[in-house]
Amino acid sequence: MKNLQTIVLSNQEISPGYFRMRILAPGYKDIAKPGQFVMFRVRRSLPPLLRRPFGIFQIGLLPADCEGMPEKEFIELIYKVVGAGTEVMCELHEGDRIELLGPLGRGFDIDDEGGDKILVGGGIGLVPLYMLADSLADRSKTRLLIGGRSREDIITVTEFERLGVTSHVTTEDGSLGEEGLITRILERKLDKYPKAKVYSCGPMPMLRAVEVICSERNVPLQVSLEALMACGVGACLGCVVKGREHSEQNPEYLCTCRQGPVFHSYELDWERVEKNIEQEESS
Amino acid sequence: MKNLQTIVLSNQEISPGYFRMRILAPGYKDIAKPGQFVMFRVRRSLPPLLRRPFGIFQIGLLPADCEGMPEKEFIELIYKVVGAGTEVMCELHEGDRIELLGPLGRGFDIDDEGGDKILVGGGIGLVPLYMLADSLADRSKTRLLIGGRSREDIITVTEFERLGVTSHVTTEDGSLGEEGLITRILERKLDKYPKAKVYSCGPMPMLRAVEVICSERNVPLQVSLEALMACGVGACLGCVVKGREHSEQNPEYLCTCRQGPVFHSYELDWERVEKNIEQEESS
Amino acid sequence: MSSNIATDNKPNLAVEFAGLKLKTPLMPASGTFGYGQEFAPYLDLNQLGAIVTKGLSLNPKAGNPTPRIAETVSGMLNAIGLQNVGVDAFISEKMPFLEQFDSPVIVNFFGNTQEEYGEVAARLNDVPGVAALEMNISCPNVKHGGIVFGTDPKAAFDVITTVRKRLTKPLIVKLTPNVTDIRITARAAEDAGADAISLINTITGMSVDVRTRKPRIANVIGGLSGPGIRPIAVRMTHQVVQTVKIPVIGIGGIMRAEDALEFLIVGAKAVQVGTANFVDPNAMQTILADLENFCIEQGIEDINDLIGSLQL
Amino acid sequence: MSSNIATDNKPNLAVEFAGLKLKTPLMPASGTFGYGQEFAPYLDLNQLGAIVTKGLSLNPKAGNPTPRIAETVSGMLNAIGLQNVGVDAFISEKMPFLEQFDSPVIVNFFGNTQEEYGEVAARLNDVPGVAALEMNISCPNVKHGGIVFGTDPKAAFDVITTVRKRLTKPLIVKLTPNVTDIRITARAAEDAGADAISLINTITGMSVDVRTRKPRIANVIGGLSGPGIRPIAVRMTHQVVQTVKIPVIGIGGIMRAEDALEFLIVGAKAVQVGTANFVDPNAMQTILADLENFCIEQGIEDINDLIGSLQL
Ligand SMILES: Cc1cc2nc3c(=O)[nH]c(=O)nc-3n(C[C@H](O)[C@H](O)[C@H](O)COP(=O)(O)OP(=O)(O)OC[C@H]3O[C@@H](n4cnc5c(N)ncnc54)[C@H](O)[C@@H]3O)c2cc1C
Ligand SMILES: Cc1cc2nc3c(=O)[nH]c(=O)nc-3n(C[C@H](O)[C@H](O)[C@H](O)COP(=O)(O)OP(=O)(O)OC[C@H]3O[C@@H](n4cnc5c(N)ncnc54)[C@H](O)[C@@H]3O)c2cc1C
Ligand SMILES: Cc1cc2nc3c(=O)[nH]c(=O)nc-3n(C[C@H](O)[C@H](O)[C@H](O)COP(=O)(O)O)c2cc1C
Ligand SMILES: Cc1cc2nc3c(=O)[nH]c(=O)nc-3n(C[C@H](O)[C@H](O)[C@H](O)COP(=O)(O)O)c2cc1C
Ligand code: FES
Ligand code: FES
Repeated sequence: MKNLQTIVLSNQEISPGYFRMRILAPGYKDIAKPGQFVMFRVRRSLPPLLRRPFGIFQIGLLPADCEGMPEKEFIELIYKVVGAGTEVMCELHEGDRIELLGPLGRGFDIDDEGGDKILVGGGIGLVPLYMLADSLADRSKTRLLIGGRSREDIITVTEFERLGVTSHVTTEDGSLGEEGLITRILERKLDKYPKAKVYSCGPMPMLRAVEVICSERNVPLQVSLEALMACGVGACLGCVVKGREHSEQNPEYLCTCRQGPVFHSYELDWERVEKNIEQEESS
Repeated sequence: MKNLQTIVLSNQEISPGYFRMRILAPGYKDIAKPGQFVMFRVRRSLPPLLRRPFGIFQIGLLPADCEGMPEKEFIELIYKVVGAGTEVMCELHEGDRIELLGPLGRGFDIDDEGGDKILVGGGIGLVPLYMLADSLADRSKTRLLIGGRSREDIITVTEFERLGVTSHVTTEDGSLGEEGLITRILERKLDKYPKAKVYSCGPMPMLRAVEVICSERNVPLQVSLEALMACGVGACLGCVVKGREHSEQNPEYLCTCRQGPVFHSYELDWERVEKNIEQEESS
Repeated sequence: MSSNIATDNKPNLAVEFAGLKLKTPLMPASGTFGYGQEFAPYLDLNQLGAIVTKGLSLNPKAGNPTPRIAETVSGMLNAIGLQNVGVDAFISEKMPFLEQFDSPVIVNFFGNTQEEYGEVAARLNDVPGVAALEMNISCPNVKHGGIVFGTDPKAAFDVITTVRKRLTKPLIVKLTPNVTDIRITARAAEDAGADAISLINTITGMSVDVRTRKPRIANVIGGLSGPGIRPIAVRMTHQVVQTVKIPVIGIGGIMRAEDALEFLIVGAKAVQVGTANFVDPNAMQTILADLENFCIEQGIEDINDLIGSLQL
Repeated sequence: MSSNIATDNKPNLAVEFAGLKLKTPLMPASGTFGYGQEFAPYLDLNQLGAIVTKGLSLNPKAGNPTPRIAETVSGMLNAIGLQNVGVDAFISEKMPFLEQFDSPVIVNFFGNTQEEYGEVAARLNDVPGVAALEMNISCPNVKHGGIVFGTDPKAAFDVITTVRKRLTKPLIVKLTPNVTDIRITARAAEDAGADAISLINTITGMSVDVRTRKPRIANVIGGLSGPGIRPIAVRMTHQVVQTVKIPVIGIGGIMRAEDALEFLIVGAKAVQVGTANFVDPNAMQTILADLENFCIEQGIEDINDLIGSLQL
């Protein structure tokens, strides 16, 4: 957990509107856990003012520049251009200086058992699932279900497959994989593997549907939430979601940045979470 | 006079802290006059908010990219890095998009007679004098007197000399040319050429000293002033100087951007101009 | 409210209020557009909803010493000191130019006393080309220890009443944001007979050069404008729209079409663009084009459907 | 005032006022630094002039629905709704951590009624590790129709008087900028027995998502902070310094050392850094280092020579 002044190693458009950025990040390899994120800041004095949160897609090592030098640790982000911040990000080039705060937050709780695992991602929500998949004990028993609006929104699936994960794709317009919502596949898979554990990240309506399916079947679920964040360290209280025990008299607000972004489904007050996020989605 | 969306052709440091920027500027060649300026804007959405005024150093033509294409008109600015705006400017590269408003303001009044001319520049104040020198009828009778703090502040003198102009340099620390202030040379030259016309641009204390010397000797003087500018077109009234006839009852405020930046010495209320600018210098 | 089908026809951008018919809801803010002439080389003045002039006083006014302007983070401070040619010179020298255009001319004015306000209004009332007056009440009342008219609801009410009596043309009262509760001055303006309210004027601010330790503006305190103040201006516009029945014109930090839309959505009938004109003399033309595009993209056939459509 | 020769010795940055001894004039602004703990991984808390905590109320407070924050041009809006753990939980759970550091702890607090203000102050008065209290008067007075204490000089005077009676520790009153004349509330605070004044709190603002036409903050209106408001904060600090005799702490949009210097030069004895902590958890350490460099570069041996050195 520190503020790293570092540089961009590469920054490429991998699908229309989706970019993949590799960043020099010494110190991340040993400490970053699947599901953690970074707060990204474009150079000082440039807008936007606040940092932006991004999940860590992958951590890796590049060979040293020459003998006697250390290997170069890097992290990779994958981001979708949606507003002012990501618009500035996508114009960054190799060598540009940036700042990175992280790794932040609580990642996925991973047990070492090699049972069935189902990862459910919606669009860009697939980002934190890659490190998760990579860290699972028996990847042949891991299924990635990934849904999106259209074929452009389905990214990096082959990389998951290279980990030995089986993937299932749906798109709303049917341009890739099955036409429809990913939750249909989830139901099918849970019929087949009723003891599977589910991990999910994506837009709120999808998460809510996943939660309903899992709680009906008593299947353990962890979700990674998004929230508007100013600080990323638990100080501003801008990113809160209501916990299961929340009430006006006895408030239980959880910081997405600190107690999350990954939550066990049972920690959250889903009625209220959904209501909050509905506001966000539409605002 | 229009707002040109254009690109940087080159941008190089020519002396520590001084940059020379070449900008594609179709339409400038036929209309820009010596002493005019542009309002320069770094790409939209980047700070600073307001444009910055810069004199036009030179206008030129580059060969067309290929047969059938038009030649490329360009202008050159020379600027000193002093604050937020110029700091952003000096990081621009070939191909970066910028906006240029201009050419603006009133340039030098030039008669066609080939008499003696003395151009007096202080530091970066030499910028508008180059196009002026280039446009004078008999350059063998033109002397450039250029003063600066140190050798780094004396720029582009050889280019003036290539125009056939004789140059005289002073620096305050004696690191180049004569040690001392340029006004001493001006007095010497005016002793020798008492009928010369004087044109000057530079920091206010220098301009004021030049004015005193010229008015004592009844020598016609034109000066190019600097002022803080928001609009460059005469709308904000931020850049005013007091005219000779100014009084509280009968205000005569001249816009540096519109009635200037070049003024005949007799148009200005020098006592008041100096007082104003003192405030600016020190603020 | 509006169909979601993008239309090939141009959306209607015309708005009407306080007896004014504007081709578009976009006009310059006083003091940032000179007397119109300065921008004619850059902009088709006939495309504007109205032309709003620099503030005029009874006699010509010299304004403040320099430096008068300073850039701040996403804004600028100014203390021009309301320099202007005076109402008579305006009528004889500037109006002939402005009359060439078919956009209505709104003349901004102010006074140092209640009487002066009344007198300037009366003189402008007789000028044929003037469509409406905008009254700047952010000026110190020299007879009452220099307290700004617009910060004292009673003084505001009185001076607006005086002006109202001498004016048959539509009267827009421009409010100062430097108050505890803008709704109170808005109500005072409505009660005194204003036909419309415009807001906000600049917010008082200060900036110091830390090396010379001097204020960056000779007048020490200046008015802050520009995109940084927009959230304050939107909030006040919202509050005033919710409070008065007369139409409201939104002002403050509008740089792009989206910024103008914030004000329209909270209920402003029109907006004024100030500092953006300095940054880009074409600004209003770009904003106008983007407003039109936004309407087409969102399937809005008439901008009036958008005005006041805030979802609470 | 100060010699122009740069010195190799470190300049003195310590300041003293209202019975507080601060190692440096730099401290976090309430609500932007959590309870200190959140920043410990990034910053040496012992380097700060003081540690200022999130605002506390008598009972735990849930705060507002989300979205609670929105970025604006060079600023942010927040409507956290003063979510906090309550004064008792603070004392038992958070103070033990804070007591480890030798920087004085300043506890920010508020109430919904005059009585609540008094009660919170009384409870904190008995806590040994608390060096001073900072009283946030930008809260609605639920007994008087929700009018914000700090916008009504009489209500401000009364509530500060109540707190003063129950408190022996130094009392800092934090003013709201949402007033016509900040000098009036400053004087009321001084008259009611405040030992120091801090200002400014956030400026109320609003922002609209033009596509959904909804306010970008669930609470509709939020508080604007960040670099865009600095000129307003510097102006108010200047006005208050010129008005009261008690020391003043400047707050608002401080991102860099030069920004802090503006407040010190107009006469603030210390400054608080708010939004900048979000942008960069190291912000205060960088500012501190640059303040020191500035003093060395300018030949200032003691920062107290700089405080109030504005050249008018
Ligand atoms: C823990 C975490 C991990 C994330 N990981 C990724 C990732 O790996 N890849 C990726 O592309 N994005 C990720 N995001 C979302 C990303 O932070 C936002 O897309 C980004 O901040 C938008 O910045 P902007 O300036 O481009 O858009 P803005 O101009 O700030 O916003 C554009 C639109 O997006 C909405 N928006 C912005 N931020 C969020 C948010 N956090 N949640 C919901 N809506 C938002 C705004 O309301 C607005 O409508 C993550 C968010 C969180 C909290
Ligand atoms: C008509 C005209 C022509 C000019 N031509 C040139 C030129 O050819 N080359 C060049 O280097 N500069 C020129 N200048 C000055 C140039 O505009 C400023 O140096 C520039 O705006 C500084 O911008 P900044 O953001 O880097 O500095 P800022 O951060 O804005 O200011 C840094 C410091 O410079 C001072 N300053 C800024 N602008 C001015 C100004 N206009 N007059 C006096 N002091 C100022 C400020 O008060 C401050 O102390 C010209 C100015 C004018 C009015
Ligand atoms: C340089 C300048 C001069 C101004 N002069 C006037 C004026 O004469 N009368 C007036 O009512 N408002 C005046 N204003 C205020 C603007 O009309 C407008 O209310 C304010 O700048 C906020 O809008 P903006 O943020 O779009 O600039 C002036 C503003 C600036 C920046
Ligand atoms: C998210 C957030 C929470 C805040 N909470 C409090 C608070 O609890 N009590 C208080 O007095 N001020 C609070 N403030 C106001 C700040 O302390 C400060 O006065 C204001 O943000 C201006 O400073 P800045 O521009 O440096 O942020 C809060 C500000 C922010 C941005
Ligand atoms: S982002 Fe600030 S508390 Fe979570
Ligand atoms: S710069 Fe605006 S009037 Fe000259």
